Amino acid sequence: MTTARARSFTDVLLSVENISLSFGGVKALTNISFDIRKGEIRAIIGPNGAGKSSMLNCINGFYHPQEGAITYKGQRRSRMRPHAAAEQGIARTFQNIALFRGMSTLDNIMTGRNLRMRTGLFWQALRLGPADREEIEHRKVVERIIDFLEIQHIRKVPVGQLPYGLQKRVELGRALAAEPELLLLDEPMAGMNLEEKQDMCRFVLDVNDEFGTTICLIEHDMGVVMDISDRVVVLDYGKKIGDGAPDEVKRDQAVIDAYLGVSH
Amino acid sequence: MLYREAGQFKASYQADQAIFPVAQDRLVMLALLVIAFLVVPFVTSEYVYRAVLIPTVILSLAAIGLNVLMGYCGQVSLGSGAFMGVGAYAAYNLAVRLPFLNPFVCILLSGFVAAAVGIVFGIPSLRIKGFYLACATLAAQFFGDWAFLRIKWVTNYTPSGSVNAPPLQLFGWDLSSPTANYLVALGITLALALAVKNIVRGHIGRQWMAIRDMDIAAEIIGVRPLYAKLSAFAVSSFLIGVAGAMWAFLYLGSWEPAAFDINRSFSLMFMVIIGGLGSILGSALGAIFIVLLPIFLNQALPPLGAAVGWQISTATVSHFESMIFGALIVFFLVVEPHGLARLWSIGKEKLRLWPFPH
Amino acid sequence: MGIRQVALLGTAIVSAGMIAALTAPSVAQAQNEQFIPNLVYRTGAYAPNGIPFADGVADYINMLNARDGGINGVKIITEECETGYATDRGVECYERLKGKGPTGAAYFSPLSTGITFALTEKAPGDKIPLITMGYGRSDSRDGEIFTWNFPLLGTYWTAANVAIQYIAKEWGGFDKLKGKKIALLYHDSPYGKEPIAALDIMSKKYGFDFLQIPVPAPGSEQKSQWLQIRQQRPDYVLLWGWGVMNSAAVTEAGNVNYPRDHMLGVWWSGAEPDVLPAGDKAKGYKALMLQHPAGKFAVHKDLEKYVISQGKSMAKPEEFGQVLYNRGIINSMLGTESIRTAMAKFGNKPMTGEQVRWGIEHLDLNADRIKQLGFDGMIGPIKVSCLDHEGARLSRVHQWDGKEWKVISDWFKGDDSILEPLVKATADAYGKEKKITPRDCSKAS
Amino acid sequence: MGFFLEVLIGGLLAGVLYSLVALGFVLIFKASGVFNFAQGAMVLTAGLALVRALDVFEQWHWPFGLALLSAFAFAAVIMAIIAWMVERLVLRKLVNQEDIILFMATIGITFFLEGLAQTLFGADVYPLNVGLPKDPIFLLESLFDGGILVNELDIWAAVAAGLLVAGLALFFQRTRIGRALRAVADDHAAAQSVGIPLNQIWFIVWLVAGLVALVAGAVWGSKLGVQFSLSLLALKALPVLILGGFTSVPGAIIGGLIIGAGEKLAEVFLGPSMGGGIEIWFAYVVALLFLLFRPQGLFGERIIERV
Repeated sequence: MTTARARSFTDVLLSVENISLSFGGVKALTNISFDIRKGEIRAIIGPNGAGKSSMLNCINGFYHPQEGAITYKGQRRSRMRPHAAAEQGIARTFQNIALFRGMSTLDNIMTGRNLRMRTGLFWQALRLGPADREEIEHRKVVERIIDFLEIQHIRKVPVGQLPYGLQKRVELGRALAAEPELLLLDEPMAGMNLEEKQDMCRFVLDVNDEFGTTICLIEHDMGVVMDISDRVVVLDYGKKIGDGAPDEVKRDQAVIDAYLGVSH
Repeated sequence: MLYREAGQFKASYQADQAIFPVAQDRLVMLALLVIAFLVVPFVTSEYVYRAVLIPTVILSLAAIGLNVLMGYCGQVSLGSGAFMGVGAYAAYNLAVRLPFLNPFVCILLSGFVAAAVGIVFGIPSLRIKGFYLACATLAAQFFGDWAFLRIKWVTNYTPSGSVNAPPLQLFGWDLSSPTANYLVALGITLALALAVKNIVRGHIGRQWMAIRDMDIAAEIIGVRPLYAKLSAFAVSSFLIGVAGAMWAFLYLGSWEPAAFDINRSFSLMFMVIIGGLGSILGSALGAIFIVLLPIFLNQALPPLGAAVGWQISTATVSHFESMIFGALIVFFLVVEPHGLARLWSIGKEKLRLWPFPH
Repeated sequence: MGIRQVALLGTAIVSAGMIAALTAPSVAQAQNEQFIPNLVYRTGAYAPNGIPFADGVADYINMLNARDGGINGVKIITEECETGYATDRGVECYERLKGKGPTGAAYFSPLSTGITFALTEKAPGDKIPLITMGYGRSDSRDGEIFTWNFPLLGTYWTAANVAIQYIAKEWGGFDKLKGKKIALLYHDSPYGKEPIAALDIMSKKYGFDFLQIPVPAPGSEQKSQWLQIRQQRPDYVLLWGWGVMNSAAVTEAGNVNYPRDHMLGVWWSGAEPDVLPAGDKAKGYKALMLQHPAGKFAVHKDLEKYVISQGKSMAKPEEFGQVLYNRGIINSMLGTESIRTAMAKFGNKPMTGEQVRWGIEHLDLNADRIKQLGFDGMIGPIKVSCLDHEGARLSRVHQWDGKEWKVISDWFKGDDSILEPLVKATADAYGKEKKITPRDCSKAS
Repeated sequence: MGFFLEVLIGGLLAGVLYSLVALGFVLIFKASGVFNFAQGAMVLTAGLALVRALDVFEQWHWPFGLALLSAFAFAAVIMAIIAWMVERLVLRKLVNQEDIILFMATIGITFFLEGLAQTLFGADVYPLNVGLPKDPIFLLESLFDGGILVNELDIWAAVAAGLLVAGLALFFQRTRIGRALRAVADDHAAAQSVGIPLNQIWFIVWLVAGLVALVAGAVWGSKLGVQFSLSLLALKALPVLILGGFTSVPGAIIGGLIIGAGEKLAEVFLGPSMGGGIEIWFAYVVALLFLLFRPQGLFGERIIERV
């Protein structure tokens, strides 16, 4: 195993300060703070039920923490709807694939361009002039993403009919189509075989390299996490138990305990 | 052998995104258009116009409207009858209160009124989902029934509450003949159907489908549920409203609120489901089916009964009609829940392979 | 073959069948036949009232064919079409049947005010008269504007007027109406709303309070309406219902102990299906008559002989001679006599709609003729003219004694000092809206 | 005040009658997730079967008690046949289809039953007398002028509804089948894995709903006579369902009370100033307003959204 790539980042893109979230008395997250820096690949790890997905849900506005604050691009956010987060440049994929099953691969990814498409109903109805031009222009971008993810052959296939691994890839495509500044990936490699995992790793790294997209990912596979991420946050039972470069985290006793199931 | 798309390559995205990418489909469509506009007017009897063609064409538009909401945006509505009513009464009021407006202008404008009302009744959809929403849309239906009856302004204070369409003219031509009614209805329906097709294959349509397939994910990737749902309600109500206005002006001529009651809502819903959710063509097929079935049963059952020596009374025909109608709906749902549109494409698929079985 | 293929094939076959059924040339018809369509509703919430009427209409025509071989040797053919009391179905029936027979439909009787409204728009273009006996548009008695409508024997405005006359008589004069409260419990449809205009005028003229209480269709649930009546305590309740609404109203009246003999139904609320389901509660309930009572008259002997005993009738034994059955045969009688009248002018052959219209407009049944037809005791004389498409404005009142309807009043005649100006005003307004140039009846032949 | 009480009581009793129809919906939705629009048509069918059989038995001069029992038995058998056919010909073929498809199928069943019932039993109004008293009684006449009018039949209907709910509760809590039904309601897969045949469950639940429809048909039929418009009762029961939640038996009862009282009060006190006839949509609007604050209905289970 190689060690993590030695890169350093300074600009904070998003910072989480003292966040607590609970559902009807059950604490999902307790007093969590960390930051994500521009350009890095940040991983959130932890055992099942550690609150990782809840953390992502807070970041993109789907859950609203009762305490604490999230600052994004220097702006403290108040209560916001998920689409507002999307408008500010946060895109994500989901642990259980959340594609639009009735639509084709192409349409799914085109939906990712949605925020950038502006022509109104009237032109859409006529599909002349601006609407047509806009559609073609965005189609070109999407075709580049399709090429990038090597899914040309399934362009017109309804995603409901695709195998799991490809669906994950389409979902990544949909997130990329929004050209996000911050990309949240919720277990992008869960349930994949080795080959698919390697492909996915490559895509994640390429996205980070080529587009400079900041990535925050949740992953179970420690090997993958250690390979591709710049810094790692470790959660357990809704609390932060570690934060730092992969190598440091790997040696942290609390983290090792959590993963080996030492009783608290 | 006739239906082959091999060898037809697309050189541009425009061509790839065309409505009928296959040449044969374009030909068939063209032929249908020629028949509908140029042949039908010369061979059709008045009865076929009044009982079959005009209702089918108008209800197709209404079904397309409902399909936008149900099939594309995934919001079940049982209030579409009321929205047809809104269109009809809006057109009537425009015609009565602004007598300088041509009736056909009134028909189109009524769509906007219906769209506005649709937006208002669409607001609950932001909080309510599924069957709860379906039941909630019944509120629109019953409120509509009541408003058309009881708010006297709506019917221009006519004592009986029954109102009439204005004489249909355009540039001095009398357009009240069945042929003219049919051509006008067909023209409007086709134009709007094309517009809807354009919308649903553009970004607004993709927003609707995203909401339909997975509303939470849609919102997270930046679709505003407010805008997507309400725009679907608006477009849907616009189409249904225009259809309602045509139903009143071109088909009924004189009507009362009962013409837009809950049975209308149900029959539109049948058209959409039997035709196929999320299919423009399916909406039309569904409309054809639902309009023709009772007429067909009505005419076919008594001779069939007579053939086996059984005198079937009108009541029995009607009860049988209800039974067969119900049974057919169940049968269709069992055989092909995706509707006639899917059967159609399966048929096309077969044709593509024909005469080779595999 | 999978089930899908079966469905595919089935759909294809059925569609082909449908197209064939629609485009197939109509079977060659005998030339000496008069076609009379029969719009009925034998199903749905209004079926209990629709069935006996439809049976009466059909039986009288069958009787004429069996007894006389039709009208002056012209056989009558007829076909029923189920409307379910729904306007759009009615329009479809009209379109389907208007062209049948060698001369097309002789006339239509829609038996629904809603369908009448819709057909009023279409009839002039097709030149087919509408006989709306005791229903339809009240202003359509004005033959100058409504050339093709014939609300024979009485309109709802006539009914409203007669109802008030009857109440006044019961109380001992029109001056007794002052300060009293009369409620109208009505079917919330054009039918139920028709009398409001006339009652409004009379309430101003005679000084009674007029309370309007609508019942949403179909009217099976009237609890809140009757609670209102219990609270408001009107001195009289006029019932303008149809189908299940009537029996529900009578039942609810019993439930709130409203005196049944202070209820007066219109002639569509005064038949056996309206009171029988209410059982004892209906006792004492009164209703207007469209002239005729229940019971068996001379004509019923012929019906019995030529139709019923031959097993050609769909009517159940108890239906024979009921109010609505009798009304059905009167409807057919007026229609066929109009055709006979037309034949006297145009010759003994099938009449066109236009000729039938002339026949209705010149229908003149005096007492002798009515006796001859076997309707003595059922209806009074009727004389239709270009100016007056109603022909007669007479009514009586009958009361349900728990077993049968008993006639309890003399004849009342609609008061034209009230009715005529109202008819004129609304008919003129309609003519203006529709840009109809009124006929000049002094010149009509 | 007396009049207000009278309307309120009348409304509450009417509400109980709506609950009777709503109960059938709830049972089926709870156990199979099917939104059964045909409940109204089932009420009609059951009512017609009951009244026609009763007529025939009385013509045969059977003693009233025996005739009545036999008529109920006959109607119950009809409902069982319907339940069996629905399970065999519809539900079994539509397993795993989307909810909306199943919903449409029940509308198809509605049309079928309406036609079938009227073909078999006729389309007239049939007065039904199951021995329930139908006279009005006046309460507290000393307190209010004219007293408070209460319909005895309505009270018996309320008693019937109460017994029915109690019976259903016992059935669900105490019997093996009842527990199985609850298991299915909670989780189809789990229920199947403990070896309960789903098809049998569906048959039973439709049968129970059919019997509830029979009670509703008997009560409504005694009130109004058995006729086609009984089928339209389904539309009166829907606001009750929205309000009470699709899965809650007590919700159906309490929802019925609220809707019944609300719509009658509105019709009587607001109606006249608005032209009357408002109760139908008023019921829906009341339900809708509740929904806006509690999207899952009064007693429905709370939905936590996840991704």
